[in-house]
Amino acid sequence: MTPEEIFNKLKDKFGESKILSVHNNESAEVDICDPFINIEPLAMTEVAKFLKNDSELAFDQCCCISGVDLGDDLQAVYHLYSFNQKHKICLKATTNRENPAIGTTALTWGISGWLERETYDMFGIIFKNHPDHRRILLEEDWEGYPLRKDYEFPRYWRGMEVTPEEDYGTD
Amino acid sequence: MEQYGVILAFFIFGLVFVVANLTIASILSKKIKSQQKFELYECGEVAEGDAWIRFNNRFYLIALVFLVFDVEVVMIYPWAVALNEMIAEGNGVFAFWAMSVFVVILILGLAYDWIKGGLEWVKPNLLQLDYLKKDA
Amino acid sequence: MVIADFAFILVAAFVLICACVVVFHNKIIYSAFALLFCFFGVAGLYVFLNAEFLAGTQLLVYVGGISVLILFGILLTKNIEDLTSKEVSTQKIFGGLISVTFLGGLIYMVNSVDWKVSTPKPIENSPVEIGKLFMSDFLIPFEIAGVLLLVALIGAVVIGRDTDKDLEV
Amino acid sequence: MDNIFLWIAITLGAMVGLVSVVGIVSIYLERKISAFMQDRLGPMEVGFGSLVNAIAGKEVLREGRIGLAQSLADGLKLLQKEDIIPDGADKFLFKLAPMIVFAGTFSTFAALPLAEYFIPADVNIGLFYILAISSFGVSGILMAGWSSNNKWGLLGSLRSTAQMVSYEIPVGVSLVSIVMLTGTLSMKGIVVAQEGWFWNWHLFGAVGHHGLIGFVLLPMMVINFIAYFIGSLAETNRAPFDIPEAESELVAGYHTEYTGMRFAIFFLAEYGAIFVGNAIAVALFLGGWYSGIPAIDQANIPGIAPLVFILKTFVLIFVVMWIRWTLPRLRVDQLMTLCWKYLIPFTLFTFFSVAIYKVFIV
Amino acid sequence: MEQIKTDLMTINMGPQHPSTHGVLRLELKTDGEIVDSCRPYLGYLHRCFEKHCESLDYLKIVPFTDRMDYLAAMNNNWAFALAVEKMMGIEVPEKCEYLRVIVSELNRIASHIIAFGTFGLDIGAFTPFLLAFNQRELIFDLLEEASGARMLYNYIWVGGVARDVTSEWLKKVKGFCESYKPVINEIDDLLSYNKIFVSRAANVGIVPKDLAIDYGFTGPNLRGSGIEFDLRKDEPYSIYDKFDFDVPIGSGEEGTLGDCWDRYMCRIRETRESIKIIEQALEGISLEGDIYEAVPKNFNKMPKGEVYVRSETPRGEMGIYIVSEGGKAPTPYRCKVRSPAFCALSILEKIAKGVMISDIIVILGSIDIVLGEVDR
Repeated sequence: MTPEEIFNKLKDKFGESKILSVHNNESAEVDICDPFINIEPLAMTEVAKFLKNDSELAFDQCCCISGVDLGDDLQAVYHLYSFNQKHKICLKATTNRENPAIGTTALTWGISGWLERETYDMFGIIFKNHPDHRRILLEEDWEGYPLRKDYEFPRYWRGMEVTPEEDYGTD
Repeated sequence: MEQYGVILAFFIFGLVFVVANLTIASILSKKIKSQQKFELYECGEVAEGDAWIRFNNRFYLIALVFLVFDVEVVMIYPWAVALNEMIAEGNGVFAFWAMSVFVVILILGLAYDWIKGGLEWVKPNLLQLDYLKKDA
Repeated sequence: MVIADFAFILVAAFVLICACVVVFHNKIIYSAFALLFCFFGVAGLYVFLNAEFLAGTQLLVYVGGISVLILFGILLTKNIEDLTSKEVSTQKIFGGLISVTFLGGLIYMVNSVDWKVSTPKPIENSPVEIGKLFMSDFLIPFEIAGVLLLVALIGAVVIGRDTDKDLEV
Repeated sequence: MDNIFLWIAITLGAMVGLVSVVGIVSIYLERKISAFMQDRLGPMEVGFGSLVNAIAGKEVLREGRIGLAQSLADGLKLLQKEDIIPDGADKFLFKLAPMIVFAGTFSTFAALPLAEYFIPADVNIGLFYILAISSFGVSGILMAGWSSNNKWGLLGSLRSTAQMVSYEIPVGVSLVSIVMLTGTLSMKGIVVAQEGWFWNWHLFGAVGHHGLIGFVLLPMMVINFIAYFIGSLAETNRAPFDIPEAESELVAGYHTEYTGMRFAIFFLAEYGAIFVGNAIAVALFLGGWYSGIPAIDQANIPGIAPLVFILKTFVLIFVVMWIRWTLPRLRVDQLMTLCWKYLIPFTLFTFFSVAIYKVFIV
Repeated sequence: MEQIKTDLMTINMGPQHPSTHGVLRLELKTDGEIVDSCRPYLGYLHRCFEKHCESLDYLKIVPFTDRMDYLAAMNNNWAFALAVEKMMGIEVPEKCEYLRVIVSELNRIASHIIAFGTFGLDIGAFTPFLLAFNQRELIFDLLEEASGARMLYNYIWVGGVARDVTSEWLKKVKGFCESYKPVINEIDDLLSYNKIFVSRAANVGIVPKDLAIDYGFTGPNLRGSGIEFDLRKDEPYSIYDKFDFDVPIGSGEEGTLGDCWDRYMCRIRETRESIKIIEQALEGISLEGDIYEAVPKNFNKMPKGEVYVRSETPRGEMGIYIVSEGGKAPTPYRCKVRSPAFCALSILEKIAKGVMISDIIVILGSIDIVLGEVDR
């Protein structure tokens, strides 16, 4: 199915308040871009469930979840693939920086659990109703979310020097 | 008797040998104190929980079954040693049947254990783990 | 045979010390290991009685089997490292009385019996004799032992089946 | 009276020498054999010359070309290692365990029939004695694993104990057949029964006892031999039965926490146990000190007996190593299955066959 | 009869453990030998690759990609290069494409050798591991001659490759292909169909098809579960459509579909297919032409936008997601790597419950993780 068809199908099901817009290569204001659909962040859980279980869509694998720091907002980008239908789609959920929250997809795709944990770890996006919402790569007591653009490298962590003095504050 | 004296000497020497070696080693070796050295090895992490816990009773059952067969082996040995003489005395056939009864009784026990799964190690059925069940 | 006597004293002392550890040590795991050594020493005592085969049996069954069973049994108990045998203070006087009575009785018995000291010729090849006795005088006990072992085997399975029901294959 | 002390001194000396040589040679062989099987060279650098230089504090030159002194150098290294006892361990039992393990193994050397007139303790229950005393080492292993308060150690020692006690049964039963044939438990008596040509060896049936008809027992004895060999592999925790110290699972099993010389003692005891296990197989199945060809036996060439015996044992040790570097490791439940469901029924079958042969055929 | 209760023992497996294939920590709760729960802890090798990328030129990122999956550095280079090339619309010269195919298939073999070699090692088979390692050395010699490095090559650049090769080198590659075939047969004899090995690996760690997809299995792991999916075949990138090769899939021939043996066997068979591809590439390649032709001098022409490119590395599908702000910034705004081993490892929690400690090792070995790539 083409991205438009997926978009229309989703819009019929969930309505415009949850499925915001679709972008194609041509229609985008950027030079190059995979087609993607914007989703209302808290609706992610139900949309994901539908995407997986609908026999025409049948997106059975979540390839990748990437967080992006857009400056004012934080975004989670979902790349989905269907082994059954051999088609793929990209979903984007944009949430605000102060109180970032997106509905989890961990109950839909097994792999999402870890990918969302990684996104949380790096961007601090909270995934609502995630069954095991912990940091994954960094220590539990690490402060801040390193991949945010305004992240400041700590000088010390647990008494250990983690940023050399000459690098500190220069970035 | 003297022969057993030799064995005792061997046993005691075995202990002495270890002590002597350790003494030599303690003279030759360097000692560098460091607290971390004396921590238990648990793959580089601080040990969690205790090793001294209530352990799975499967080991106990293996030992129990072993003990039964151990006693059996112990009882077969004198019979086997005496077999030649018993045959010479003309008791061979009787001895054979007497021992057969004894061993067959135990083989029955083994068979019972076998059928009832007493010889199985605690082994999960890897084909029917929880996550596989819902598909079946 | 001064040396033999010396060796006997050595072994006997070893057994006694181990036995004392079994009784008096606070840690149950030490008691278990001491019991193992006690069995080992008893095997030595059998040798002094010219019962070599019995000594071997003692080693094989008691040291290699029963001790291991006891140790496994202890590993099944909780918190072995701080499990200590408690003194039962309420029974002190009564217990002491009983022990003293028993001790007195034993001393009286030992003294009153007219011990016959005889030195029968040691059996040359004890396993053969034991084997023959199994097949003649002690045939019935021998077979009954077989049945007993069967019962033990079945018992082991019954225990095993009950405890890992959830892991039943 | 002097006589017995002299005898003890001689035999003790010889056996200590033997156990050390066996340890050093086996470790060297293990390295070289594994290396050649794996398409590499193994130890190449350390020769005796470089070892001497190292001890004398001179510059160490690469003098060895086949690494002959590698095991010795390792021994020296281990002697200088710091002895670490972890804080959490039960210190008394921790120290006692290697002694028990080594003394248990070393005691079995007392009944090794190296030659007709060189058995340190030629007791009339020799075979039974070796079986019995080797079960003593089990407790040492359990002690080592438990006292180090390490989970890998405890798991390893529990596995090891369960494995060793289980495999005592097939080992014991498989040897009964030979006792039935020879009618003695004395190691000397069993070996003497195999005098002469190699077809008199028990591996080939009972030819030495009853002439040609003894060949009937050939399959039984081969089964017995294999069962014993597998059993002895398992009792000495060798691959493919090395689950107690499976380095990929349990790190090092019951001796995880042991360092330096204490660790070396375990190692030495292990190689000693391998030697004894295979020596029993040689004595019982492969004619002991008899070379199999009467012309080159001790009657004609004095002093050859121990050499023949040790050589045969090392051939079997080679097979043990060969197996180790060829086969993967079994899992603990498969190990128990092999013991209880294959070896024990098979050995009971051979036991009955030999008994029927003894009672009804000859 | 009341059940005799046993305590759960908490064991840390790793980070310093021989079989966790790097610094992975598993917290096991076991009842005797049976694992009750298994919780992986990652991050011991975390270097924040993605943060680094944001301050580096595209060409300077390439050496960092080496260090992700250090066993298959070529394939990582290539995955990144593909993403940047798609973004900039670069046409890579055909010679470079051929060279890329040859070196990354060689690297794929080297990586699979580690995978099945250490898998055998985990089960206790030492010898096949070293026999296979000899072949890996030969591959390293070849790659060293081509790139100048033995492990971290920095060879596949955006738009081309770093160094040219000679026709002698191609002959040597040909020679390697010949010498490799008997070795893999020997490993089959020694290990793959060994009864003990089969009984250890077959029917262990079964991952059925749906679970494999659900938990993001890709590459040999996915194919081991019986799904015929290979990006080189299904979404051919570069010049893979020119080659004739099979996609081996697990069939449950020794046990159940999707068990550890299937995954292991997939890798063994894949190396044979890689040899096929290399042989075809050696025939097709011509040494004419400039390898630096399409390498961009600078990244001023970088368009604004984003791409997500998948490519098949030995561990599965490596996806590179790059967001660029356009020509004004020569560094990626965001670079995310979808690491196949990270995704595959996530299944461990699910399938570990109820197996034995020994099986955990086997399962971990069979999904073939590289911690450098899991943690990045």
